[in-house]
Amino acid sequence: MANGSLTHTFSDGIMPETGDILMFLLTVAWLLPLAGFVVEVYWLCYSHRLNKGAAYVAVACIGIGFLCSLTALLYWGNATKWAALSEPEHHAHSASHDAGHGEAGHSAEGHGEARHEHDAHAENADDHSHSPTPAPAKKYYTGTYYELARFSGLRVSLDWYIDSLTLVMFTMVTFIATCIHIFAIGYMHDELTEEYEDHEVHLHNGGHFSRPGRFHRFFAYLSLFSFSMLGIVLSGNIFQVFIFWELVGLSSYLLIGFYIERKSASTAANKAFIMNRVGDFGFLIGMMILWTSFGTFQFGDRTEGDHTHAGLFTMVRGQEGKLDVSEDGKEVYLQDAYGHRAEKNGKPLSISYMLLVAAGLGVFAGSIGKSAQFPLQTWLPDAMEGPTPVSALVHSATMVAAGVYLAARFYPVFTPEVLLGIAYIGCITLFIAATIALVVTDIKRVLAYSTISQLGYMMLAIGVAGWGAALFHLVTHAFFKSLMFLCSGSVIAGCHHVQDMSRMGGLRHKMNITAYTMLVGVIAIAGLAIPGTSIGLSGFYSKDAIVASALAYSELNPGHILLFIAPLVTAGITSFYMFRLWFLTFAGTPRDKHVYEHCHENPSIMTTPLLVLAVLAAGCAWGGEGGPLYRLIVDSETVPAAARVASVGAAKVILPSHDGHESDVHHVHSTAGTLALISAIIGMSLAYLLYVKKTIDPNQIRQQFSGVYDFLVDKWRFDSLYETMFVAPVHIVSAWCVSFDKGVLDPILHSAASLTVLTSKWDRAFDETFVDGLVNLVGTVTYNVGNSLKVIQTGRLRQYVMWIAVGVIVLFGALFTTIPK
Amino acid sequence: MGEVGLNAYLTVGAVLFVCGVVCMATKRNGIGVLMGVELVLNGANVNFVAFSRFTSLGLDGQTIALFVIVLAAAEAAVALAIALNFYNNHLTIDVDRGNELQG
Amino acid sequence: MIEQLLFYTFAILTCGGAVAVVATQNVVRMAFWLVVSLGSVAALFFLLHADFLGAAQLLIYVGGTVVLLVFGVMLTASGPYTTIKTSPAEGIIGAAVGIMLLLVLLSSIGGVDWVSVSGRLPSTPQSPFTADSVREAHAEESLVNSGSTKAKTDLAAVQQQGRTVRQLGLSFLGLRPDRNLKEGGANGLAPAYFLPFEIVSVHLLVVLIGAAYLARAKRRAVSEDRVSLD
Amino acid sequence: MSPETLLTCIVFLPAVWAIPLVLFDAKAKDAMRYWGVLGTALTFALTLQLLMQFDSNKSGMQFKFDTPWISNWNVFFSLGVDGISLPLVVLTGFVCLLSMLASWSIEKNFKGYLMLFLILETGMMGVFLSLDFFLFYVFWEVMLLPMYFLIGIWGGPRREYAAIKFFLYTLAGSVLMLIAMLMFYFNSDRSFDLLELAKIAGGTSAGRSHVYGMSMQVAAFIMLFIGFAIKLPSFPFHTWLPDAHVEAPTPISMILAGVLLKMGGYGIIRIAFPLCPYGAQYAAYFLAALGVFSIIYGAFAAMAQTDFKRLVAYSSVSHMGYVLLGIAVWKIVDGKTVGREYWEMGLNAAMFQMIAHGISSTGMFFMVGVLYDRVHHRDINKFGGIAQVMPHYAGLAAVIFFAGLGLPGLCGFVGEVFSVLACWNFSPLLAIVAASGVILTAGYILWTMQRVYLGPEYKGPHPEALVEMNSRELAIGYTLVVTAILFGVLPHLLFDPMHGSIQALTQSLASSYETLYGAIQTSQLP
Repeated sequence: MANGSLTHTFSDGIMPETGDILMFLLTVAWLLPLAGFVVEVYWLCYSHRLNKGAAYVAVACIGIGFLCSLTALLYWGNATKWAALSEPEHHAHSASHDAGHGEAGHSAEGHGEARHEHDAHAENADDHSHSPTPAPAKKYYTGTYYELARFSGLRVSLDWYIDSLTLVMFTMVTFIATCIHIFAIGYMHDELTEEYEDHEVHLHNGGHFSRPGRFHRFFAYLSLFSFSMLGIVLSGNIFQVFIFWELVGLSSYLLIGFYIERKSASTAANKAFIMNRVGDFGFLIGMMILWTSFGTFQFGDRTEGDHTHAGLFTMVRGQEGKLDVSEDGKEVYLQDAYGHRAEKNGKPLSISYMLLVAAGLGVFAGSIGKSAQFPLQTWLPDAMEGPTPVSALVHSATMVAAGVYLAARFYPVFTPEVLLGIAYIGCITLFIAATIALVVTDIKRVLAYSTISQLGYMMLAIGVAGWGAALFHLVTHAFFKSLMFLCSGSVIAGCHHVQDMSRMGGLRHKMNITAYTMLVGVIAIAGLAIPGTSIGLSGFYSKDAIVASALAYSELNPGHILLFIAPLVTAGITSFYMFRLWFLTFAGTPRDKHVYEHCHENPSIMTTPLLVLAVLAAGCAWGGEGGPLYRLIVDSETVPAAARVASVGAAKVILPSHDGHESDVHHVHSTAGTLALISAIIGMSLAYLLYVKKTIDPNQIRQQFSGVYDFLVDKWRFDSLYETMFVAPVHIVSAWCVSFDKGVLDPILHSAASLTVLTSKWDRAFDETFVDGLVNLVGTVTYNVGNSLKVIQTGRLRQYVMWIAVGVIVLFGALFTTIPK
Repeated sequence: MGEVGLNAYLTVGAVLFVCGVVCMATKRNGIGVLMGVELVLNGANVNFVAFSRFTSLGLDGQTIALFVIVLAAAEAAVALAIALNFYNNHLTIDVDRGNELQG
Repeated sequence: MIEQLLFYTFAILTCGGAVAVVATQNVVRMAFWLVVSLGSVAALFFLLHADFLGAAQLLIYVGGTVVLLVFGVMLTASGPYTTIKTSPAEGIIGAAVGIMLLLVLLSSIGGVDWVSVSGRLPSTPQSPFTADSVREAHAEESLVNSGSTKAKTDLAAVQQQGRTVRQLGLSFLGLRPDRNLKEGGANGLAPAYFLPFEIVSVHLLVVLIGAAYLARAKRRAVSEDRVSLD
Repeated sequence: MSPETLLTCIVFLPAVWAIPLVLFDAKAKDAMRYWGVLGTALTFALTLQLLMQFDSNKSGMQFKFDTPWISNWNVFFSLGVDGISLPLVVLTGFVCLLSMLASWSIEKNFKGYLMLFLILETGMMGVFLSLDFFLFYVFWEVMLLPMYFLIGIWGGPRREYAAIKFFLYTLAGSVLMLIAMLMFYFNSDRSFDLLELAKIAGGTSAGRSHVYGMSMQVAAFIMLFIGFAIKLPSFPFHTWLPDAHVEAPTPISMILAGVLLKMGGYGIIRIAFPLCPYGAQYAAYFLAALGVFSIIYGAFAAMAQTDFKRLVAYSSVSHMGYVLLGIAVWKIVDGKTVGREYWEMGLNAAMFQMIAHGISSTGMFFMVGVLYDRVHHRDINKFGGIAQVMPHYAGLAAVIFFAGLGLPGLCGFVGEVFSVLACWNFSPLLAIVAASGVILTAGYILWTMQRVYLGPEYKGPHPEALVEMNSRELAIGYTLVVTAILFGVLPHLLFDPMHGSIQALTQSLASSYETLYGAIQTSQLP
């Protein structure tokens, strides 16, 4: 299956088949859900609708998948002797090394001294790090499943690409998916019926809509989603990413529109799919640029026979991870797998710098769509129409994070300009989403907006070169956000599908497990920690890292201070609205007696996943940036991300170096952490004052700032804006097109036709008058002549004789006159 | 007057012929018309015989003349029958009455 | 000399008779003049040494046809119709046309050089009859050997003697003693009149029967009409 | 069986098969149905046999054979198959079989219907297999007439109008084609042989070089292109398609969309480009722009439709735009072909798109037909909730429609994306516009699915008639779905046989254009 063209140049040798084994394990984990999907779709063909077996199949598939990925992770760890965890230093060194002379030629003058002192640090690092510093090495395995197509030189294939990031993502996704599958068994229990009455759908005859349950179908969709998501993670080339990108879009479409009879649900599904397509439009453009100027889609290098074809990353970054920019900064020379400039029949291959920027932005547009960044963020809140487990798995933990994953995976191709763009997009998104989350009362939508905002954090982190921080936050966020969504799901299930927080309150007495696991999640996302000590839940560490890189970035580029202010403020807002959510839901006194009385704690099949996830949400980031998780992630960090890089393009920015005790980030780390913590605590205490102590009445504020409030409630009026800006025009234009067909093209044809008819009419007239007339004329003339000659026919014998005689005479006379004698 | 030659006979024939024609053309009496026919035939006969006498036509001339005579007799018989019928139908033999063929 | 005299006489009689036929109005007289004219034509035939033809002319015409005509006259001549006047205008026109026609004919007669024309005609072969053979020809001999064996005499001589009866008879029987079969006509066969003779005789028979039929049938029908009319 | 007989059988078996129908009793519908199915199935089997015998590694014509037909006009009965025509031949057999299976609902004068159907199949096979221009033209017309009657007799209420419209359009096109054909005939030494003509056009023929002048090439190309663009159909010539589709009975719509439209693309690839490289290059940008415009235009027009079939028809217009785009992305910089492999990719994509569209649009029309057979209306706004009453059908239909939407893993995706990817090398602007098509396509297809399949209840007439598909319809549906998935997941199954021929085509065209260009520079060319 896999022509395992492995590329690994580890200094400490590994058995070459490592890659094959990893590939095998992950492939199994990847394809099992697909098999599950097929089984579950046709569940009714061989089992009963009320049978839970479909769910068990799904859980089994994804669970085995989790085990496979975990095994793969451990195997990889053994194979690399956990090098990733043990010695963090050589990254720093190589990084600073590169920063030192690698980018020297290109760095802006203004920061010369900064660089020098940095170099000095690099020397010290060299002294007290005893391990020899090997050349920066590729730490990935890649290979090809099979070729989709091959056009003379070009080649499109399905590949696999495995490094620590892949493994971490696999483990995380499969684990969370398993939890959520199990939770869903309980949550979707009421679908196990022949007559499911849907109270949200009103038929025209007034009654409620009722249908047979769709238990098996839900799990089929979940399995399909898991398959597609894992496909993204495993993809070895950007085209393949696009393929599964669309497939997760499809499964998300199916899951959002799971209640197909609800207009709102199907509309939301369409919205999600189409907005993703808008992003994919940019993605496609980016792919075109790459495809046309690089001629390959592959991430990693591919060895075929004795020749190694450079992958995208190598072509752009080369071996040392430097852009090979021409003097005028207009062209970027592509590099081959051997550290030279790639050449094609004599002349060096190159791509214009602006085109490279465009490609980066294009690919990032895909991420924007998928992880609901500004300006395509509006679909995610609507996506909450789907069942809550879906929101937990697809629209918080995994799929929306895929955008971040792609941005991170594609980091080597991004130029500083692109990164700047990413940073600002993330910055705007996180602020907008957080502000909207302040006023929403639907429990799931609060979480949705917080998701958008957190994704904004991650994007921002990538934009400010906080590569590791971004992925770090991605994983932690996946845990605590899925946890919170499941909690909210549990609440909704317990309260019989009431989602409005204003009708809840005091629920912690009724459902304490949910309440306290939720609290864990809230604290985690708020990034709270015990002041003084840097001991906190997962969110603390990851957000800490992000804010730190943001601060470092804004220090190096004072012009972009906003990139630090926004996340800092938003950290406070985040903790405010999260605690608001918790207080409104679980604390205080019940606002709606009816809801309160009927609500109940859920069975263990739903609470167990909560507990498990709670533990992980609390502890997955243990050790912060020294901890195993961060190490694992950063191990596959591409070299330049760790180094300080100066842009050579239009935007003069410097990317901070990090990771290591002397990096830019490290200097500002403690400061950033403190600031973030303070703002978080402020937010929390505000929420406490407003919603528990009631010292200030939120309603008063609401009335005072009614304009702002409405604006926020309207989600910054994005929907209406897009409605007027895009949807309506499209319908108008399409109406134009049709009327053009009906009003212009068809009439042309018709007039041509009628013209022909007219001509033929003329032709007929011509025939009937002229031609026929001629014939008739001949006839009549002959008749008249005969008629006039018949008087000669006297019938009188003697006259005839006379004529004969005369005739003879005339004849002869004529003869004699003519014939010469 | 010199040797009687071919032309003399031919002239006689011609005269006979012309008289016959004129007779046919002028006589209203059917019988008279028949006589004109006879005259014409005789004119022809004269010519035939004259040619058989003066040229190398030889016997053929006379033979044909003989046939002409015989046929003329036959013709006369039939013509008379016709004339009789004509008379029976019109109670006259004025050929000008027989103008049914007028167009 | 006499021959010329005779010729002119009969020629004048012929033409005069003919003109008289044209001129007279009374049918009976016309018949008389016709007899005159035809008779003198017969005389001209004799002058032309066509004795048998002349005889036939007298028999058939003067004896037969004219009698037939007279019969016709008698059958149809009831009162007013014996003389049907032609209008003088017609007479004049007829005369004019006749004269012109005559002129045309005469001019063409005069215009043709008959010698050269007769020279152009197939040259006259030796007549198969010798004098003696002619003499013997009177005796009743088999036509066959006479036709086949003895030849040699001049056609002119034969015509001088004017005895063409036998030859005509032979030619009607399909033999041409005056022509040499060996060097004969176009395709080695001399034209003979056996078949035409038969045809003509049959034709004559048919005509006579037809004529009789026509005359009889109608007559009775018409007479009945008459009776009914009276 | 020897290749010659094989090809001849593929072409003429259906027509011959139609003859015994005369003996059938007009009442014996089932007998005739099975007879027809048997015939089409046999033909399909023959095409598969051809596929077996075909050697994917060879690039040139295979099984080619000539038999003098009209000797004194130098017309040959010459058939042959290469990587470009092979997939289309197989597709024709496939689609014909399916639509014959879908013909169960035909009631009126079934015998005549079957005969015309089979003759039509012969015509289509002939078009794809003939290597002689004259023969090609003859088959083209042979295919045209039965279609006219099939629409005009068995069609819907406005069938006469639709049939006439179809006929006029196509006839106009074929007249232009005829003119062009004669131009080539008299400018070559009285030859109809397509391969020979192509050689002459490329100046690579023995002895003669550049006998076609530039102006003639351009003129001929334009005429040929219009002729084929009408069939394709491309933007200004597309208005016959919606009417024809709407009025035609379901199986005929399937054939119309599945095979007939492909003749346009096939003609452009097989005739218009090789015979006038200069003209093709001259008009390349215009073609690509037209294709892109058709993509966008068709999508927009489809979005505004309320008639289900009309919508699918316009989606066909949009999808065939990708074909035109993929064919036309031939980039020339002063005489040299730049990025030939991208053009090759585009051509491959165009071919793939033709096959994929042959599957997906056939499926779409079939799915529409299934609904129409039940409730006898096609007003999108009067549907809804179909997925509730016919879940199995809805599932299959969803797959087919997603294939049309260009979802990865289904056949529609590869053709569209590859042709768009290949386009950037030719013109970034066009590429961007074309790429925006993915949004619109998603828009109208999802919107349609929402209105038709989703929702709580069916709003139109005859709700009682909405019963799940029967086994025959299920067979058709599953065949289409499986094929769609197969080609979506393993596109190389389709690329492998095509690749060699298309590579050879692009190479020969590129080289011949270079020689032509040289001739132009040295002004040898009139």
